[in-house]
Amino acid sequence: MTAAPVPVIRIQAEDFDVAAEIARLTEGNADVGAVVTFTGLCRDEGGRLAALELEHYPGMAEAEICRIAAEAMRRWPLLGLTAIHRHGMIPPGDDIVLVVAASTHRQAAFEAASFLMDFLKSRAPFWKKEHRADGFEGSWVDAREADDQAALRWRRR
Amino acid sequence: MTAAPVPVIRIQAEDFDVAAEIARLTEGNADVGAVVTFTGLCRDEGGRLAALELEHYPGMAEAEICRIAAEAMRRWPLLGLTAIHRHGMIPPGDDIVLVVAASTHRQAAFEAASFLMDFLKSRAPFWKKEHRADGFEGSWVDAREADDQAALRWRRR
Amino acid sequence: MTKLVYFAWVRERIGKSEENVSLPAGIETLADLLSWLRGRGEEYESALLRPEVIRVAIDKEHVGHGDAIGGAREIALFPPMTGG
Amino acid sequence: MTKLVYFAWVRERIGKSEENVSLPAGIETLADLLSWLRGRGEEYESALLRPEVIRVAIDKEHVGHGDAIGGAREIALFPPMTGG
Repeated sequence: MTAAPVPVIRIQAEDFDVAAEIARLTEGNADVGAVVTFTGLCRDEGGRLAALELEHYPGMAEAEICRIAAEAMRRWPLLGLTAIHRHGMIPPGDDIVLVVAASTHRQAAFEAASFLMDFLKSRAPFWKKEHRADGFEGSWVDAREADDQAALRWRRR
Repeated sequence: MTAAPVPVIRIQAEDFDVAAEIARLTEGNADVGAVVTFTGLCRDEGGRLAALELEHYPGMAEAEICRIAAEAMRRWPLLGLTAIHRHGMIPPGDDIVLVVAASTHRQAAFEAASFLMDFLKSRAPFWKKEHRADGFEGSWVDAREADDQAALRWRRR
Repeated sequence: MTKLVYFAWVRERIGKSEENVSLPAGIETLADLLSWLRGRGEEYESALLRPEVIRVAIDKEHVGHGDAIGGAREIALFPPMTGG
Repeated sequence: MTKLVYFAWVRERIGKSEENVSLPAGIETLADLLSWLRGRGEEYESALLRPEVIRVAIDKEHVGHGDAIGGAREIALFPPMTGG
């Protein structure tokens, strides 16, 4: 029916609208039977954090997420794929990242969204600095070993 | 911080609002770092379908989804879980089912949402009847072998 | 009296969505029930032609064909589910 | 001249976000570059103390420490990523 969809990738300071991003992938395409979204939010770590500051590498952030999205399009029969990552100062409870994957059946949408998040975590050039609620100097968030492991599991296929 | 959350289960004719359902699980809970949603939509099967009619077993539909949701709460450290399933006549492009899972880290939310959908497909008492665009009598949708297989994979753990 | 409820094509073929029946002595399992129902007429025979595909619930919980009917108040017969 | 760009705590420790450098002869791989940079002063030494944790990109693509610098226009040094 439709040509292979082009992933939508955005790096922005502003928040995003999950419902609008779902609608962008589903409206006018009655082949879509499944949409999976992932929203990553800023936690307050038990009240310890006042905000996370997200630094990124302009140009490379978009390019790297485009590469990951293109790989997801090759691996799964997707009808749409969107990734939006915010930068700047983000208070607890606010959105940080959104992934939306649309497909005919649910398995492809679930797997592609999970794949995109695993690789985004370990390969997209973003760094989080903690701003503490108690006013002391915060530190840069350490990379989680679990995130590298999560990306590795996709190599087994 | 909060007591173990009670899953929200609704069986309804009306459509649902994904953004509102996400907000219900995240607002006021800064422990939530990950939200996964699954939306199932009515496909038109290449223009063949005018609508799907969804029949359900009142009382058992809620009870069975509650049982599946309770099992998901036992298996994963969730901060919120919602399942909404529509019944009645649903035209192509319209929503049929919504699952929302919230947790601190993404793996639990992805797995719980996928688990809930797999078991909902094979155990929740709903049946789809096709209404054809060409006016001929439609038939009841056959259960997919793939859906039974999808539910079985969770037994391996 | 036991309430029987039917859904989807089981309901369509039997021609009703529910009925109350007095189960005769000797009907102990759900397999017994299905077999007895098939003898009640063409519409039941057509609905339950392949009993192995019929799913059963007692009082709104899934059960197997070999399970006992016990004190069931409501027994539901339906095809494999296709929700979601 | 080659443009070097730094991010996160690499940027903070070096004290600048970018600079243009003339790479001396003999600097062929990114490992060579890291080693040469460490000799440029305390701030570089502190940023690149454990070169094995430093990630490198050439012209906005990830590369390994053993890769050749070749005709790189922009080389980025940064810590492991923590986005998402």
